[in-house]
Amino acid sequence: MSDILLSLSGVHTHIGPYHILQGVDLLVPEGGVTVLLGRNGAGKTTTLRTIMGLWTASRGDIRFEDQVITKFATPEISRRGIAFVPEDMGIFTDLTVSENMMLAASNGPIDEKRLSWITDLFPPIGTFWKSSAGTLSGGQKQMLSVARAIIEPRRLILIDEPTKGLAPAIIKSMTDALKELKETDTTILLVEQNFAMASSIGDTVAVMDDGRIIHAGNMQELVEDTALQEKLMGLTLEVHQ
Amino acid sequence: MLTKLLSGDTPRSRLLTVILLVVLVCLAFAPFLFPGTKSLETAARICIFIVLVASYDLLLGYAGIVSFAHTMFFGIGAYGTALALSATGPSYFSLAWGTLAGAVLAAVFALAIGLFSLRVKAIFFAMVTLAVASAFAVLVSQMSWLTGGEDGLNYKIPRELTPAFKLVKEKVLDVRINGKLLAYYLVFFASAFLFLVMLRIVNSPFGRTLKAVRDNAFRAEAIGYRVVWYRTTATVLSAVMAALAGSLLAVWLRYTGPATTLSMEIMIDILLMVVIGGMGTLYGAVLGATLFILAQTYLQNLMGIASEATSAVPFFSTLVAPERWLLWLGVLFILSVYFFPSGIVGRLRAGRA
Amino acid sequence: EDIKIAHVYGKTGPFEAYAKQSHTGLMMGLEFATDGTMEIDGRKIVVIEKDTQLKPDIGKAVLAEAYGDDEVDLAVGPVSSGVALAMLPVAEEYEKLLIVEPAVADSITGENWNRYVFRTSRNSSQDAIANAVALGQEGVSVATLAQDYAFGRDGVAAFKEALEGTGANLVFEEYAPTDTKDFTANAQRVFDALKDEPGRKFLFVIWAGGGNPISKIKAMEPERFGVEIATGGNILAAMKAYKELPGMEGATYYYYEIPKNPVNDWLVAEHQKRFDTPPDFFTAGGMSAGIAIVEGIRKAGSTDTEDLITAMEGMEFDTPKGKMMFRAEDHQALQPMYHFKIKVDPEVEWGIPELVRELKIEDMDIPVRNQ
Amino acid sequence: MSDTSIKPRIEKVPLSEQFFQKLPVMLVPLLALAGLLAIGNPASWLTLTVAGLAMGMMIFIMASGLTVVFGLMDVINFGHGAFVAIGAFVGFTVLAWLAGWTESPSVLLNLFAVLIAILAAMLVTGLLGYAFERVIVMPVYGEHLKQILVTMGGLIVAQQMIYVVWGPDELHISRPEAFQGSLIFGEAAIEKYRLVAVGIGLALFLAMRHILQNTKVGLLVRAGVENGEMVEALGYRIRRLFLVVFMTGSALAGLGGVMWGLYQETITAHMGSEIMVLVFIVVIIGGLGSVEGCFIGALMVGLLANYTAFLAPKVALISTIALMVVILMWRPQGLYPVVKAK
Amino acid sequence: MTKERPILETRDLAIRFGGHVAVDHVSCSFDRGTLTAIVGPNGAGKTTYFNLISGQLAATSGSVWLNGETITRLSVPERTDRGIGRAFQLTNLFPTLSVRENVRLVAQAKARKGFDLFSIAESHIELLERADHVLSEVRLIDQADQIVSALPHGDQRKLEVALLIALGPQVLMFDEPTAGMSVDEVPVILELIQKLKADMDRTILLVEHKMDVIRTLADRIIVLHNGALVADGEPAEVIALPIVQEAYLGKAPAEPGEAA
Ligand SMILES: Nc1ncnc2c1ncn2[C@@H]1O[C@H](COP(=O)(O)OP(=O)(O)OP(=O)(O)O)[C@@H](O)[C@H]1O
Ligand SMILES: Nc1ncnc2c1ncn2[C@@H]1O[C@H](COP(=O)(O)OP(=O)(O)OP(=O)(O)O)[C@@H](O)[C@H]1O
Ligand SMILES: [Mg+2]
Ligand SMILES: [Mg+2]
Repeated sequence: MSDILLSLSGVHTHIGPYHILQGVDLLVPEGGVTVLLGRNGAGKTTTLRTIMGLWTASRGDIRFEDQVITKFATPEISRRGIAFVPEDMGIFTDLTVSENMMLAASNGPIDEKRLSWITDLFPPIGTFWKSSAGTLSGGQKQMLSVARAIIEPRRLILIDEPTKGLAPAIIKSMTDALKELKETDTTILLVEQNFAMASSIGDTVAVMDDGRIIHAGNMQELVEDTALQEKLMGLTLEVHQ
Repeated sequence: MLTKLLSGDTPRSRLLTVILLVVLVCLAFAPFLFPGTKSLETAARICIFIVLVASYDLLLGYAGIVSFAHTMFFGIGAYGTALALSATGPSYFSLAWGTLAGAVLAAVFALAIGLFSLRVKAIFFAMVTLAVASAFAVLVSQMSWLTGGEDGLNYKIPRELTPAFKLVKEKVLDVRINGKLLAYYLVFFASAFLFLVMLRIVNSPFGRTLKAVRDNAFRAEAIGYRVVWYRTTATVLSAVMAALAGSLLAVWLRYTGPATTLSMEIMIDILLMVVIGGMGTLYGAVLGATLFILAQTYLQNLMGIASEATSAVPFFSTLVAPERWLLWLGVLFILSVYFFPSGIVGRLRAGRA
Repeated sequence: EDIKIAHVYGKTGPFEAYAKQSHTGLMMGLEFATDGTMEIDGRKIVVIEKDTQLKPDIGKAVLAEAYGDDEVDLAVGPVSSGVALAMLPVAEEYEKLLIVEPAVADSITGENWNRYVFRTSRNSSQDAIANAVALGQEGVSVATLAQDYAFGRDGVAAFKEALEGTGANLVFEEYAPTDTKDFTANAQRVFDALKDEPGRKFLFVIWAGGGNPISKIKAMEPERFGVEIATGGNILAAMKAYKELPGMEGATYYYYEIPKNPVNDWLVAEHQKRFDTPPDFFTAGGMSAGIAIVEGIRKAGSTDTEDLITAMEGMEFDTPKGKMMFRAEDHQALQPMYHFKIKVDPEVEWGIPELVRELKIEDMDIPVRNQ
Repeated sequence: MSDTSIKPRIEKVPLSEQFFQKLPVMLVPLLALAGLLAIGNPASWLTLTVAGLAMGMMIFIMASGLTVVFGLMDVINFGHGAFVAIGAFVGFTVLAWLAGWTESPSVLLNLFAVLIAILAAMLVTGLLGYAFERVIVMPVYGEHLKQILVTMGGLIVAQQMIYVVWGPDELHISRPEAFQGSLIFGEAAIEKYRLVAVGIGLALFLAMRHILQNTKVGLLVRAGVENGEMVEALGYRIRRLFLVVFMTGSALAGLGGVMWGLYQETITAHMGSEIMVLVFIVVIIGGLGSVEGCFIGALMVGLLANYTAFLAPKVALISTIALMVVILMWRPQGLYPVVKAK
Repeated sequence: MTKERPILETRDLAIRFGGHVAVDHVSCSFDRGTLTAIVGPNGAGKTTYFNLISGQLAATSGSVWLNGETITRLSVPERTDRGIGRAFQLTNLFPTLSVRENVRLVAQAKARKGFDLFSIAESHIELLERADHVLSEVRLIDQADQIVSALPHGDQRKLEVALLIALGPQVLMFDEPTAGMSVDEVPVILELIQKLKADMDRTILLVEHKMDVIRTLADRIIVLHNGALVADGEPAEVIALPIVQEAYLGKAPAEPGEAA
């Protein structure tokens, strides 16, 4: 098994008076795609936000590349090479598409080659390069949000439901893109409801419920074991959606 | 019965209930509990400002509209009553028609401003009202033949409401039972009534809709609410209430001028009272107005004491000299937003949970 | 029993500087008139201070408090005319004296007057008339610039009326909004009106509060058209701006070097000694009020309001400005004013108003307006 | 992929629509032209126009800080007026020390003195801006109402501190020798000081435009206002950036204060708050966050005020407000909205 | 079945943003009691088409007809009054209010009680009951007292649907109702839509990217591409069209029907 890039051990997160994460233990191996599953309200988004430092863990450790980043400020965490695609896409609607991309390239000007790779994957990024990002369609915003995260090489990308609102063709490009990134040594932690997509690229999987990880293991095992699916998620998942 | 009177909007915190009751009792028996001119003045001011602040909260806390023109409506009410009393003599009839005219004029103005400019974005509306209000203040000072200009208007009110009218010869409980007392109770009961009316409005389906419009006007339209009309109605209602508060002030002070009704300073005071008390709950208006006016009235006295006590410390004593009371008022502005981010009522209610 | 006097004035707010002077003056006046004993006929004088915060409603409330709760014998103040007007009915209601100082609105001793009101400060007509008398000569053309509100318009009206007898000719009245920042347009209009007039040409400016039109108009070089700027006197801080205007003429209410009398000598000397600055406008005013109070109570022999009114109507008293007299009809103190011309001395921070001529009470015909 | 590829159809935009989009740039010249037609006399027109433009520049200098803070950072800073006043007081104090230089007829020495005064004022107001942001503004980002209140509190405190430090009297200083009086062309008079203001205003305008167009600062601030978390997640320290921008805004207010103070010659603790409504109007007319819009708005306000004061003094009172209303009716977001208003 | 007049119709409907034609002269009509799926690539103009029908955007040209009357010039709330309702693609709720209050407000709008100034809102029991009924239908009743902004994303999506169901208009427009919903919740929503469809009075327009959902629910599919209507017909035959296979599903045209 490869090295562990990111690990959470016993992470608790409180939001105001609510105790949301109740001891999350999660290992994300380097260079692979880890999929985080779970029903609505299980705490998936909260987990990603806690890693990113947007919520602060009240207990437990988050370790990234041998460094404990639990108490780091968000920009610090980001600068260690972690990118984030939030659930609500986090588009700057007042800015144009190009400005959104420019800000995402925080280490200098945009790498042209990478950009053309992205515009091939997501043609609207190129088409609407000078338009205000607020006027994009739902799916186009989703593409922009992912595009921002991959405009520069990163160590780890946290992605929260990237396929919602995307047309099947684009889901395909996105899957391809994530696969390509995997090749280039980028680790991905993916939250996804589209099990077909998740199972096609996931290496490992973790299932959450009520703020805890209730299952962790190999993706292939879960795909094959419908009984386990039934147990974890209350119904079997059709692999071909 | 009581909850019905309060429109089902109970204070929802034991401490808050107690505080509100104390305020109520103090205001209801102010002339007897705190004899003296100054305390009666303060109590009347508190009553009037409770109405004024509550009417502003109707707009701000419920409809989410930031307006700087609230003092303009307050002023229209006050000038309406004042002009009627000076033009047609100190009769109840003048009082009535002046008040009515003020309220109607305020409503018309609010309607015009609302229909005209509530379509623009919130912050622009705020600035438009700021500009309109300052233009109105200038207009009032220019039309001195009517309004007395900067100097304002002095007038007489019906004799039964003045100190000259004595109900009982002797003092009762060391208090003169005279027209001034009657005037106070007029102010008190009118304020209480207006407050209850507003409490009903904010707890009505209309009030709930306002909250929805504030939260997400776009969605409110999509489920069938005509947002501009709701906002405009809220503006009109709040303007009318402010105008009525203005009329009460005009009767109580027997003087109306720009500095007592139209100034930007009062506008800011109102804002602060709303925020200290807690936005989006009319009980906040009660607490905000009471506390702020008490502070405004007695801060200087306190500082006088402080500066005597510290007269040995040279720089500090100049800071607490009574002339510097505004400095501390400014500090109070900042601190109150710090310590009561959701207002006192928000604080008290959260403490309960 | 002590004699209680309330000083009700706007201690805080934009007129803080005036307020300080006024209070110092009042205390020095009481001290001077009682020869430092602060007693009249064996009764001690106690002064209570109340802050109106420059707000009419608060002014009313604190005055009522002073009369009603503190039971003062009489009250002095306030700074702002608006506040003063709101306070007048309170005096009537409590049937106690209010000595207005230094508020200037005509209507205080005009239409809004009541018999409990006396005023030691000058009213705005006195200012305007004094200036008219100072500037008005045969063959002179005058234009005015004033704020476009009651104070400005009344001032110009009084000025115009007084100018009528002097042979001078008022050719143009310009009014600008109170918050005007740029006077280019107003100056241009005035120049256009004056430039073809023969003889001496004045632009007379009546401007209260901020804005400072004079230096801005001066920057446009009115000399080009032979136009001279004229305006009334002001407090010392404001007269720093007069340093740019050597030779400017006008009439003033007070300047510490002008009046020659023992009261003023004492005031200037004591003020220099205590505060290291010369006394100013409102110091002199406050002192006049203090002296008036002491003289009035002495003359009446009591602090009973009716006695005081009887005593003070027509009373003459010596002030830093020389003799003043409460006119019986409207209780306005008639007083001399001073026609000045600005001299610049590099050693002095402000433009010095040098006396051209003292305008005696008899020189000015101040109308009675309370009926 | 040929006919199935995703390529939206682009139509030509009608000319009239294009024209209306470009119109704002033309407004100032159009207004000046209208002024000439209405006034008739070219000398009067020249005097008024130059004066109006210079007044516009001074308003722009004061508004520039506000358009950055209010427009980009979405902070309604009523305390801006206090910074203007403090800037003026500091500047005057420095100029009083440098009286030798200001009273000399040398243009260079005069300019130098003014420059030092400006730098001192900007330094002090910038530092005060630091304190203001940390203590007063930081807890209330995103909450307009509270911003209004705390900054109003800050304004009162700052004004009172001016009283404590400089005393209650107004302060007077004469303009440096070389900037007094006017240049005379026939019957037209152009005040020298106004030319200085035009120079400084133009320089500031160009500098700000350059910075906002060629660096990420403007973008980051706007993005940070909309979604601070996301900007941080992209690796930027948004708080620090906000602080720097706020300090810059305050320092610009200080600059505006010196310029305005030297124009007024007499300054009071209230001078800043008196002009705030006007400054807010200019920022609104310009469109939130737009330096160009603010610039055009300020010039229009300056010109229009002078023209109406000359032609119809009664109207001058409401000319600015009327202008704002008309502009907002035409463009509800102001001339050049950079930021969508909340 | 006799051919009724269509309940909703767009004639030559178009909108242009600057030069970009986002909806390109779409003429289409929808019959009572049918469910039409609208598919198309991202940015095809589906949401914009909805916006034009419900009035959030004003058309550059063309017209919208409801029950034989044109509603092109009406405002959003006026169209809502006439029976057009929609849910949004990006969640769009009243974030600081409780879940129940969100639904109650819709019920109140439907009952036209918004301008009732002097009664107590809580005393209108029927509105509260209606709200609770809808909430149990979408399985949100346990969260009824929560503040919406603290709701997990999937539950917000459910609430979005609940609001439209509570409004119960003649024409219902769903914009990707199940996006972001977890797998166990999707069937609940689909069942609800099915139920609405069974009620023969309603007309449903559904934007959805999940082909299996479309296949189970839709009577008809229309395809938008670059703003233009490029296909219209029975689900099976439309899905088989090359343009759909290629541009939308991203498949080589040679493998028809494989998407099962
Ligand atoms: N701001 C908040 N305040 C209070 N509670 C919150 C907040 N945000 C989330 N929660 C609660 O935290 C729990 C987990 O939410 P989270 O958003 O992490 O779920 P999720 O697994 O991402 O769900 P979904 O699949 O619907 O996106 C939920 O019960 C939710 O109500
Ligand atoms: N207000 C607007 N201004 C400019 N362009 C806009 C605006 N709204 C939409 N567009 C453009 O119109 C096109 C259609 O957008 P629309 O939202 O209708 O797409 P959609 O079919 O709903 O896509 P998706 O499946 O991604 O939601 C997009 O290219 C978008 O950029
Ligand atoms: Mg989530
Ligand atoms: Mg869409």
